[in-house]
Amino acid sequence: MKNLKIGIVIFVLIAFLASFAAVAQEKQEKLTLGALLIMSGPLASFGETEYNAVNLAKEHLNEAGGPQGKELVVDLVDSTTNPSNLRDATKKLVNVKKVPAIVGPNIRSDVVVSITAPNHVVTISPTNTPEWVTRLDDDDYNFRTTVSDKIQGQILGKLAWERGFKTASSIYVNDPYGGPLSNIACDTFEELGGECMAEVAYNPGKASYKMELLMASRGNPDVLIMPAYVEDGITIIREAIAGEYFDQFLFTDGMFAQKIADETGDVLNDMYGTSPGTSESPSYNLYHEAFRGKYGHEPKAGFSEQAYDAAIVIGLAMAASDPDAYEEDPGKAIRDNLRSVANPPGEKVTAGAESIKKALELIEAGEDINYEGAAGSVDFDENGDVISGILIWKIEDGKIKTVRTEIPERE
Amino acid sequence: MIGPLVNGIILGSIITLGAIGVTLVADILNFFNFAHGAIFTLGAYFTYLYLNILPDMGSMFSLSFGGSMLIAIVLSMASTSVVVLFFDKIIFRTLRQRDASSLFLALTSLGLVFVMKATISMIWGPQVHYYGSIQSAIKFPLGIRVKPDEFFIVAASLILVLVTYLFLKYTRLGKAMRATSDNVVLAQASGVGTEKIVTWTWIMSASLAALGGTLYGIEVQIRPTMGWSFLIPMFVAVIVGGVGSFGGALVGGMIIGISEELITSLLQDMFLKLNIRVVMSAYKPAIAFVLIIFVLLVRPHGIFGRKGG
Amino acid sequence: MLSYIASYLVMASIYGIIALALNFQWGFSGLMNFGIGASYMLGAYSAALLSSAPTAEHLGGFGVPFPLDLVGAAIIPGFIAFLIGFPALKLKGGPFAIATLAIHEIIYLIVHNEMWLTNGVWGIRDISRPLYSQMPQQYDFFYLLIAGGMLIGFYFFFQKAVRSPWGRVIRGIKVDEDMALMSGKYAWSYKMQSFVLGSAIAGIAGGLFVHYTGFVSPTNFTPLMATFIVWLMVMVGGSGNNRGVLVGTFFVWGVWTGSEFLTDFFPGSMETRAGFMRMFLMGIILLIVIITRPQGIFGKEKIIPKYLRSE
Amino acid sequence: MLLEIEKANKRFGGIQAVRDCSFGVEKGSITGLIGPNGAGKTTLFNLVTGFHPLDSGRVYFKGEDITELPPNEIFHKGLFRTFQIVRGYEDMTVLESLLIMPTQQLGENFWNIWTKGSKIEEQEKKFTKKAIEVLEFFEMADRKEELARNLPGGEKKLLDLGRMMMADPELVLLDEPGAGVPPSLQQKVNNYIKRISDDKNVTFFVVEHDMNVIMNLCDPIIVVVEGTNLTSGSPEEIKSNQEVIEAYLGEEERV
Repeated sequence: MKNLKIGIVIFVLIAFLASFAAVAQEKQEKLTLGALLIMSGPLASFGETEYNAVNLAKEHLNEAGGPQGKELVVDLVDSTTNPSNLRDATKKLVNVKKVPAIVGPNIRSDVVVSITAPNHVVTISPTNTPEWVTRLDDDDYNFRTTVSDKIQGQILGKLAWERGFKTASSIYVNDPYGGPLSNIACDTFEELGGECMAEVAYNPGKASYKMELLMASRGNPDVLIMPAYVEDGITIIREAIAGEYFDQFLFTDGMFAQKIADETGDVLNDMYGTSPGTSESPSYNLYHEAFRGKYGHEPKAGFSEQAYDAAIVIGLAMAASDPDAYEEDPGKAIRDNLRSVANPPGEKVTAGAESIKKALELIEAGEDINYEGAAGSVDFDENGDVISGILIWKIEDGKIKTVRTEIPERE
Repeated sequence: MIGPLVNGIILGSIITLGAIGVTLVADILNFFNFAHGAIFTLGAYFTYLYLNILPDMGSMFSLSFGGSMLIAIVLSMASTSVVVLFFDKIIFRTLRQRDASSLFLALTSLGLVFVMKATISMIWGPQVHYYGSIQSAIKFPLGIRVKPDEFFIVAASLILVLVTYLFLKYTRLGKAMRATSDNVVLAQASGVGTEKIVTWTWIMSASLAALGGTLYGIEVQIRPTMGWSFLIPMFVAVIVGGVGSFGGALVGGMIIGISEELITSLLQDMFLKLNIRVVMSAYKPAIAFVLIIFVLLVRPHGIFGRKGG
Repeated sequence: MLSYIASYLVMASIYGIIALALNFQWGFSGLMNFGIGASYMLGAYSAALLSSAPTAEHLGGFGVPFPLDLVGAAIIPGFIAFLIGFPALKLKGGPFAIATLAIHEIIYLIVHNEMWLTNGVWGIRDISRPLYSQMPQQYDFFYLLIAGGMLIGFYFFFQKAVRSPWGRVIRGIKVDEDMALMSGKYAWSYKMQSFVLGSAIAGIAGGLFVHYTGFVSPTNFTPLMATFIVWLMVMVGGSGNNRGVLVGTFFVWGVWTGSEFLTDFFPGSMETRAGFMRMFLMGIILLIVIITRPQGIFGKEKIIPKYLRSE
Repeated sequence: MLLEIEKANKRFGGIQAVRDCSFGVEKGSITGLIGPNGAGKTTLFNLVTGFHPLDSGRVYFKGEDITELPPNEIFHKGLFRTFQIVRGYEDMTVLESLLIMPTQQLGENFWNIWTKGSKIEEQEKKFTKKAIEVLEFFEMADRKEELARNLPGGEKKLLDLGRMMMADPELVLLDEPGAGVPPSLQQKVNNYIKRISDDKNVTFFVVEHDMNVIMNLCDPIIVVVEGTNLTSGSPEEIKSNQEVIEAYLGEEERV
């Protein structure tokens, strides 16, 4: 009787797992690209926008005939902001869906790379900005299309000074993103002559941030610098305004989403922020045109350009791979061809359907190309990092607008 | 120090609304309802739902909302009660008939938490919602800042607590409910059926939770996880006050609310002076626990606990 | 696919150890410990800090080698459980559960916020993975031997413990503490022993976890992932029945892992909410089990004294 | 006097449950304790066995002050009690609930399980043998693998007595041995109690609500009313005592 029960349970379990696995493995004749993005939690608005961008890239590549003449499909997995879920999601993409390359993750490349790199899966993160990502032991399988936080922090500190503030405080999200960004911004601000009165960490998901505001507002600083995430950031802004703790704010890329203006009324007009990216290149314009054409609106959050670029360079690298080498080890083939399609030398190609079509034709003809992305030139260095600009944005009439781009000097 | 005190009173009155529900269920149905936080959340979301359906009636006085909010609150209390009664019918009644232990019932309610939380997240999404626009605080002397809404929150809580108290004290049903918690035989003698008492226990518990959730939504915001973070303060309020004691829930709720705000800000000041970098507000939930240990060591059955041994 | 199944089995084995520990505390000793996840977390961090290389970022750098740091992963949560036991064991039933849940939250907060100690939300990276460099591709299979072996070991450990006179007293206290007192058994001491032992073994599971993933951060230990799911495993399998709990563990973790694939059936717009579907599924499984089979799939085990059988 | 209670007082909230109560239990006797509902009989048991602390007063066992001791230590002095509602380890088998009783079991120490296996085995065999003998004494040997919860009411009481025999106490406090036992079996239970008292020289102290049971079983009998002892004497004396009759009649009027 007991053995029968065990048998039934195990049988049901295996049937359950097997049926899912069967569904998961049907895509054969197509090339797959994994998307490991945050689709829920405090960063969901970013994940959603980036997923749109990846789909746009897929469309552009497929309209041009697809890499290697095959159709490209995207497998999306919600990474969530929770590292254990992220691990599971990555394992699913790597071991079950067997994707050769992934656009993502949004955060915590360290967790993902320990699974992807040994399995020869390329990861290109559009968003993971911390400095330590550079130093990960990744066998050169990890790349990113966004710049390191160090540069953004400096530009942010400079922006605070330029806007005429003499004193500032920051409330930053207590995680690998917020802390360093706040530190660098404050250091730069003080080097220029300002005074950083307090740096307060906050934990995401809390109901109220009055205590943090109380601490940050001691001594009445001119402005609140917020390396924060959208959902909690809105709460902080609302409480800051309601309690009259602050009326001037400076934001970072984590707050670069239309939602912050929508949820707070017109109090945020004329507030500034920074984000990795460029706004002045032809590639940027072509991308935004295509995005509007497909979705009917501007990207609702930052980093969609970086996500688009990541998907495109993966597609181009697939196309540039030797079919036999690709057959044998697709991840390695993509990794070995990424720099040849993204870096100089070669003929420059930009974002947008027509340009991508041209790029595939050039690859077909055996020409060398150099992809100039929507978020910057996408030239990977030996660590898989890129150097590109920092965008300055502001809120105007309740809408997020880009103002200009600061291009950092190469060190 | 007065700022945190004011915040503490606001928080305390919301905790009290929840704690009364927890104590009623713990006393009459004899288990700790872990799903109470989820009921709290559900109430807030129902209000949000009705607020979007109802026409905007403008705002009253200097509050950030108006008549439609009051109607939405009443509808939300009713809807939440219906949902909770539904769960009682399909789950808790079966268990009662089976004479399940109180720990088993508590565990069941924990399962219910996840079903409810997941359902709320699936319907309304994981993101934060707001009832209305930002409201500026009125400045009082001594640097006190109070939003008009906050007067409403405290007043509404106090009125509902009072109404509940009068109900339990003077109506036949209320007396029967109190009797049930003391002695089942006595309750049967009062002529009110047990199932009726159970039904009304749930209705009162759910309605107060729904109001609490809504008031919290007015004060801060609504999100699927809001109830869970309130669960421990509510339970601690009940244990500190004494399980089954109405006054205990009120006093316990206020003690938790005020001490969380006051102690964290006092300690924060101290650490700032000593130049130690500790983010005290992160440890706010810990205050409730330290309090529970302290009270239980001094008075094992809570401040108003009735059971002698 | 095979290595995916292996990784499923590794995690199920790790959860199986926690489930056995919780089953010992709840199913055999009657302690409604809602803080079992805290012990798991403490064990994970103890192992991580003990074994990690020296760093300026957080405490640690003791460089304790793999099997030895698991001892630390047992001792530290065990000792903390011992300290917590003094106030918490004054409580019974629901209030005990609430107190342990509150302790869980506090320990979570400390791990989450104290950078100097645990590196806070950053988590700890590069935790040594025994023999990883020899077989990066087959690592899941190798680790399955370690984790599965430990699980089997602990299964027999608990089977023997609950059948011993010591376990008999523990079970007796669960049924009726007053009665046990009046049988001359110092109930408090036995409850403390059970609390500490269960916590220590959940800690070992934590240690196994970090050496498998090579990485640990506080978010691995939310109430859902560290406590509730373990309770579900115990309830589904049948509390008070070690074999049932093992089956419950593999079943629940199987559904949890398998339901990851549910997203494939959702249209794009709903995909983002599929995560909640899993949470919903977990809750529903618990409710269905409670209503249809309150004793779990296997139900409580009837323990016949050993020396009777031989006669 | 084997057990002596001296001026015991206990208050619960506003109710004085036990008031200046003093009496003693003679060695070798089967002493009864009767009184109307709510007279404080069970409370007295709880005070004697350390479940509730006394407000004031003293309890002596074999001349030794045991007032402040916890229940488990009182047990080790040789005092055993049963509970009003039989709660005998319901989820355990009959045999196990007997095996739990013996004191000084090596295997009750966690470390010994792993280090002193053979000695524990020896002990277990010894205790199992003793348990079977006890079950045979009660003619229940065929029930040994049954769960205690599945036993009929009368056999549960016998199991209680059996557990007592495993422990070899000097004084046994029986809380309502008649409760939940069908009248037909009551005489059987009483006979066992008498036999144990005679054979093993065990002193019994019995609380009982049912007058018939106690008149049959006990001598002397102590009467408690409203927390204080009214009188004591042989069953015949008690039966004819006017105060006792009034106390019981008064109770009936109230209900």
